[in-house]
Amino acid sequence: MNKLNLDSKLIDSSRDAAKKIADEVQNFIDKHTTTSIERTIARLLGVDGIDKIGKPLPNVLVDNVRRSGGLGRGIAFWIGNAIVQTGDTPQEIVEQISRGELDITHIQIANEDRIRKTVLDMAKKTVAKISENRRKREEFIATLGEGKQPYLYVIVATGNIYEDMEQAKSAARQGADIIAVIRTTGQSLLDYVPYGPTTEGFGGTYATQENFRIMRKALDEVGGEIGRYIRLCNYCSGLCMPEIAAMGAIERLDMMLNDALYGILFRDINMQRTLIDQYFSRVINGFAGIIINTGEDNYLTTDDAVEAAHTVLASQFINEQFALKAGIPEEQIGLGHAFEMDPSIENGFLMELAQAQMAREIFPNALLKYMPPTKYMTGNIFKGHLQDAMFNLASIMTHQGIQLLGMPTEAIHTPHLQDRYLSIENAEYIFNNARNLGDEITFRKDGMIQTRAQEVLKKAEELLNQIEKEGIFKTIEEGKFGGIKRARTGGKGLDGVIKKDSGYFNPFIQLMVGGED
Amino acid sequence: MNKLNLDSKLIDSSRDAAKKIADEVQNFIDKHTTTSIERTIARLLGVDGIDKIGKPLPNVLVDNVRRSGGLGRGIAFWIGNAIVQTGDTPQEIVEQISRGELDITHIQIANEDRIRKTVLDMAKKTVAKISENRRKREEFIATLGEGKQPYLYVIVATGNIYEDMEQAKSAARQGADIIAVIRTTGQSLLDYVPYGPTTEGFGGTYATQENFRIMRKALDEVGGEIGRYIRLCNYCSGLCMPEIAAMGAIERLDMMLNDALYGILFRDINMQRTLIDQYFSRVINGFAGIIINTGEDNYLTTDDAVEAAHTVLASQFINEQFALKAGIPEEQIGLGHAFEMDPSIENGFLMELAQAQMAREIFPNALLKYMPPTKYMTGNIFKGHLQDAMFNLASIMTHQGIQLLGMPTEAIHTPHLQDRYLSIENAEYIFNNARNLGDEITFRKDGMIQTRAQEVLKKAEELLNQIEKEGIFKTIEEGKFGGIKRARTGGKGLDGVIKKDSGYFNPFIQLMVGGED
Amino acid sequence: MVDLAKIKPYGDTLNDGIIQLSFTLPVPYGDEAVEAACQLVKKMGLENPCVVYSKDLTGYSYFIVYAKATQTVDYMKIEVPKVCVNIMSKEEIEGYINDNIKRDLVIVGACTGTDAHTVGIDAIMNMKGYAGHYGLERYKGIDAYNLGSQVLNEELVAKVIELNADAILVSQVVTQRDVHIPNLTQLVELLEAENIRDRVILICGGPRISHELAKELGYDAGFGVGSFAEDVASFIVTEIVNRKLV
Amino acid sequence: MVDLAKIKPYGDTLNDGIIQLSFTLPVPYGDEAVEAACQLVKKMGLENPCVVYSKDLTGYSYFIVYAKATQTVDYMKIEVPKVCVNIMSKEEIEGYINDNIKRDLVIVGACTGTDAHTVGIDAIMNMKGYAGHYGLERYKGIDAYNLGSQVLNEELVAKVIELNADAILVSQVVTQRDVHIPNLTQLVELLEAENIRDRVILICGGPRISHELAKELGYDAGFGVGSFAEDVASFIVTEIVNRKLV
Ligand code: B12
Ligand code: B12
Ligand SMILES: Cc1ncc(COP(=O)(O)O)c(C=O)c1O
Ligand SMILES: Cc1ncc(COP(=O)(O)O)c(C=O)c1O
Repeated sequence: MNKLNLDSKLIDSSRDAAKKIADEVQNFIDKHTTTSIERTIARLLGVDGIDKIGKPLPNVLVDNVRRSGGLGRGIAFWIGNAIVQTGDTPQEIVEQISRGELDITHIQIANEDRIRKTVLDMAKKTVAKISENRRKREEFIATLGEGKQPYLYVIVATGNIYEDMEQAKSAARQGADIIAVIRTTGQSLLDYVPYGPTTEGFGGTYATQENFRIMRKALDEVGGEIGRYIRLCNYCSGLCMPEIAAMGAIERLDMMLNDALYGILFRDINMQRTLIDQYFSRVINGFAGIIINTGEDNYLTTDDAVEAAHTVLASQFINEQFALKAGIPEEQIGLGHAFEMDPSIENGFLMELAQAQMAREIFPNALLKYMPPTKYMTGNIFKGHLQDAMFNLASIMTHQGIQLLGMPTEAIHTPHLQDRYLSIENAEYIFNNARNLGDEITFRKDGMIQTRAQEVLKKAEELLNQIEKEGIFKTIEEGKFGGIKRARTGGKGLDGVIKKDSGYFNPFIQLMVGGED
Repeated sequence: MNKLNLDSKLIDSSRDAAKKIADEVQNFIDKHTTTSIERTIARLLGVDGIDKIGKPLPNVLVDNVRRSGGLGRGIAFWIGNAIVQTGDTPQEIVEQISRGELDITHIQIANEDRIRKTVLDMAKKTVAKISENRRKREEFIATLGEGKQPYLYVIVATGNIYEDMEQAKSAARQGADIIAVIRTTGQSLLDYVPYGPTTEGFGGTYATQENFRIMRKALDEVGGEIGRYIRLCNYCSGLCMPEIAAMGAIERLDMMLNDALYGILFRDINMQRTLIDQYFSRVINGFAGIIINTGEDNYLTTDDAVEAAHTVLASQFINEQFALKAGIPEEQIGLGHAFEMDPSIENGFLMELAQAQMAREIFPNALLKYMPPTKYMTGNIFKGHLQDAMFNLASIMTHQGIQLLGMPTEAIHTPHLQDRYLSIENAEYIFNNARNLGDEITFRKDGMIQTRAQEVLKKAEELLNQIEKEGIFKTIEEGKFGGIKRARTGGKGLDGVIKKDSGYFNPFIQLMVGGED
Repeated sequence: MVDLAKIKPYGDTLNDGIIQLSFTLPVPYGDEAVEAACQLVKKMGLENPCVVYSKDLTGYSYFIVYAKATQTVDYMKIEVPKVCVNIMSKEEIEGYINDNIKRDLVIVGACTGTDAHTVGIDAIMNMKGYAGHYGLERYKGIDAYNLGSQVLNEELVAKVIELNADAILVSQVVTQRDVHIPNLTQLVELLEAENIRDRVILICGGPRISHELAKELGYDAGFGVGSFAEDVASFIVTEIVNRKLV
Repeated sequence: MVDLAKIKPYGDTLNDGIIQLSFTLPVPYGDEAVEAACQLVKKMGLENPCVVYSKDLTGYSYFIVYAKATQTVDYMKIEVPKVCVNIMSKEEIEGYINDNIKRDLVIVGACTGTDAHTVGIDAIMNMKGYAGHYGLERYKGIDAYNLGSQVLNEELVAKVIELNADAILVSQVVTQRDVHIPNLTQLVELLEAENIRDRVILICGGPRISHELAKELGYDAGFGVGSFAEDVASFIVTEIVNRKLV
């Protein structure tokens, strides 16, 4: 597909620069772990639940080790050692810690090989469970079937998991293919994952393992009823990135918003922390068959969609490399971009088309995640419905993969039942009525559309080569993405970054990507 | 422009057949006049007003002549004779008749040449007035400016001319270029034109000369205020077709729905009557610089837009020839078509695009009048707004001339103030945001769009050649247009058809088209 | 759980009462206009009116508002007058006529007054029918006469008498300023004047016609949006038998 | 003519009262649901409710309704609390500070609580401003500190004390379940506890903030959609002079 007459040399040069950028960061990542990565390993080894003041046990455990300065060896080591020495399960061990009966780092150190083997065996069971979930998903899709691409993706965000369930089932019956449960505002800043079913979020619902389970069950039911597998999506970002990946893998989520850059720029999370976290979270997502969605679309909410278009593309190149490094296959990479230009621009739609088509051609196998107009949505729900229609049209004309449906009430409230219905109707109408329009048209050589795409690619390539020189940290410090500047040592969560000791090990990396570690 | 790869031989053959069809009808037309044509001539010679029971004086006059069997000579003859013999003005003469003081056919017959000359001189003054209106319009457009094509055309239809005025001014301020005052339901069946300002219509407002004047004044005012000439449109169809043309020419209307076929099929007006009427009405419209709009779009409200697409095209060919015969230049021919396919058709939008683009290519100089979805509009105003958006998109992609704006409330009520605002906003957004999309894309060779257009053209050409053989009357009797059958001697108004006597004359034909007669 | 005795609109939380409104006020645009919109909405008994969008229409002001309904409706107590017959298929109806009426029925239909919207009545009567449902003309045991559009009530009654019709179908689509009401009423009066009202099944239909309205106007039944020939025919044949007009 | 003491919605005839509504009811779809929708609308005091569209949302029913408002509003009596200052241009404000305050003003702004929507506060404060209106950072005579997003009230107050700020700008965009109300209230309480409430001009803003609401919550002013830096700055400088905080 080459409708835009893009210069393949520029594409190659961009990809090459992105790879080098990712290599450099990986180098840094490999030397570090974080509190949340260690909590994740604890979870994957079977630690769950909360203590009597409501603190999650994975946190209790990791804090315990941390206080003793032992985290550089990795939690796997300490758990393994404790198992070997006590014969208890990880959960039993952590419960003892939580009751103040045990300091895990004070247990005598057993034979290192035995420790490793014990943990590895245990980890294999979890990994097998995750593989089984993956198989189950594939089976569902094979037997029940699934929606046509672009998948219709809607959000529920009542704050109450039970209301969310109602809204999700209704949406699925109306045609939604993917349900994302938006998280309550502020969850990404919590350095722990809340526990149990919840009913009190603002602008979204807490991501908890129990909430995942409740929603997964509801969607499996409704999917069975309507004969279509309904995918479940949540947010794997913020200070608990890898933990949420683990929870999602265990509860068979299908899709995760998962992008360190989003957290850095839009949640002011420390860049070192979240890039390290991201790697392990992506390893898990990749292995679990979970599609990741990147957050480039967000740049256009703070920066201008016309001016900053190339930053979106540059970031997509980088995110692609980060994902490949974590072993995520291209088909599972949902690169984000958005229809966010000012609707009053003359021929703005042509530029949106250029951008969407360009993403399609440059990442032919990625499952592009296309975000709707949000910034220029107003309280005029009628006009908003049209903006969403043009967005839907751009999508079907350029073969996007995941269509996050715009809501006419975007500027007013998180979606109500009827908003979602109207949006699904909107997408279904446009997709069906203009199904093959993209296949039927070509763009004028050197016309406005081609020229725009070529320019954006050129600028992205320049930016990537510059980043390659300066490094990603410096680039973010300069405010190149989303027009937002963040300091290397600023933001939340830096204190959770730990240098690995020489004996560090994480059994899951090995099992899931077969990498060293 | 040949994006559709249409076969020019088929176009030529179609146009040729249409010409022959029109020639044959013209032959018939030339031998006849009608009561309404004669009333029109009376109006153009200065007869106006009503009698004490509210009957319009042109009717009083024509009925008088008719009763005496003198109409075959033409009203011009009788008026001319009366003037020569009495020295009174036509108005004075008719007032005498209305008071029962005079039977115009009983006045002694003067010298025929003198009669003709007297009438011709008088007619020249009216014609000069009409020319002056035309000049005024051109001047307004030159000084004030006008909207970009596609012109935004909206209707007002409150039933009350004063409410209409408010709504029209508001619409113009919001961006409308053309205001059409819809007529009250049933007016087209009246065999006279109501008089004075009116406030009591149903689904529309009476077309009266006073109402024309009120609205013209309002639009001139608001046009001056906003710096854009606002065109006024009305309906020149039904039993008073040519009279309304005359009224429009005098009050500087800019546009008229004007199509005999509409009246035949949708108002059950006798075909002979209205085809004869149409000729003279078009002569007047053409001369007055009034754009005519034909009514092919209506076929798709009773017939299927996919199946019957070729009947629309065939009818456009015929209407073009009828218009050219009456001296209307191509730029003043607003050929009608419509976006009326079932919105649930997969790739329906591609077929709509094909149809619209085909009309554009086959009639490159015509001012295509594009009608919105109506039949498949529902009470779902949100969905309806989207259907209208796709219609607007098809228009801007294919360079239509006149955009009759669809209303989200189409299936509910005649437009309210806010409906019109939302529709204008809809069109302005789409037109601006996708302004040059049509120039930037081409259609795949032998793809769905090209193939569809080629098929429709082929079927239209076959139909036209068949009509050429059978004649238009028989074709209508067979229900080829709109799926509606009408008998040659059925419907309303046949009794108003009169064979011309050898001495018949109509000074205006001569003055306006320079034809013989 | 939903309390069906007290239902309220639902946005994203049960009983939140959320409603969307839009309207135009004939006042100049500005803060006062917005406040007027809020006051109006409050007078409707809605709480927390929130003008989410407003637009100057020069001399008029347009608003989109969200607010919370405070009223509730007792869903358990609702009874809707419905055309109460068992809807049969075309074949069943033909069988029913054959078995219970044993003669051909004559049905006359028209779009009356100045109304020229024939698509609706055609949908019910024409051979080809509508949305895959054949029209009455194709029914065995039914002689259907579709008089078309703009038929005066007088003409219609004359035809009914001439054909000795069993049922009359009237379509009314244009309802602006309630133009259909006097027209529908006049037909009843004419039929009564001719003393044949009791002898015929009198039915009207159209997008703004409800069974309730039809009954009020003295019709036997009314059919709205989405009616098909079998709905109407089922009613007619059952009614003929019930009213012993066989 | 419009009677301004009794205004009503306008469709296409003065005082026709036409209003459009849409909402969902938590009842299964059907004639009874439609009737429930009509009853609800009637309970709002609207006449002739006409359900022009309805849709089965499985267990829920969605409606689009037109109806006629019977209520009227007295437009003549409406008074809207407004931020009452003469809006000056950037240059005028700079001149005003120079002439009447004669020192640099310190303004601290933040998006507080868990709110991360900085675009609004940035629009007011950042150099580049918004829609062609420069932000406060570019004003001579103003030292503007934008603390960014997710700032806790405690942090904000500490900064205000540290900088001895003249004015505080708080942005609140997320308002679901009224999450902004306790957050805004808490800030007032903290300032009072620190005994500095009277010393500062306290302002909040956001798309759902009105001046009225702000006053209720104990703020000096509130700014909604479409505010610009000069609106806010004009208020601050005038208020500083009026309240003799010079
Ligand atoms: C097609 C159409 C036309 C065509 C009609 C062609 C024809 N031969 O029918 C044309 C273009 C000629 C036309 C003209 C006008 N129209 Co018109 N038209 C429409 C349109 C787009 C669709 C109507 C339709 O065909 N619906 C499809 C049929 C199948 O649905 P239906 O009629 O509801 O019928 C179903 C049921 O109601 C029921 N039913 C109907 N009748 C009966 C009878 C019986 C006995 C039974 C049992 C059941 C039954 O069964 C049917 C099948 O389920 C509507 C807008 C819309 N989208 O609804 C406007 C609309 C009806 N028209 C309107 C108007 C005002 C006019 C005009 C008066 C405008 C003018 N001033 O020029 C003219 C004049 C016509 C006249 N005097 O009647 C208005 C009416 C407003 C109102 N509420 O009063 C509408 C709503 C458009 C608008 N928003 O302004 N129109
Ligand atoms: C951009 C955006 C984001 C960006 C924010 C990026 C950033 N750095 O600001 C991102 C993608 C990060 C984001 C995330 C979320 N968002 Co958000 N977001 C929006 C969006 C699309 C636009 C907001 C915007 O930038 N408007 C433009 C600015 C210029 O307008 P403004 O804020 O109104 O500011 C003007 C005035 O209000 C005033 N003003 C504002 N503040 C102040 C302060 C003072 C002192 C003064 C004087 C004036 C003033 O002046 C400004 C200029 O005129 C809106 C939807 C919409 N179209 O409105 C949703 C929206 C605000 N977001 C929403 C939600 C729920 C969220 C999330 C909580 C979702 C989730 N659970 O993940 C998250 C988390 C964020 C958080 N914790 O706060 C909801 C809020 C619903 C509600 N009413 O509560 C909205 C309405 C979308 C929706 N329908 O769900 N969001
Ligand atoms: C990549 C990514 N992660 C996370 C989120 C959600 O934000 P949070 O859960 O941090 O509030 C978003 C929101 O759009 C996102 O794009
Ligand atoms: C060509 C034409 N003439 C006239 C009309 C109006 O109809 P009438 O005034 O006869 O009701 C229409 C309506 O669409 C039309 O298309």
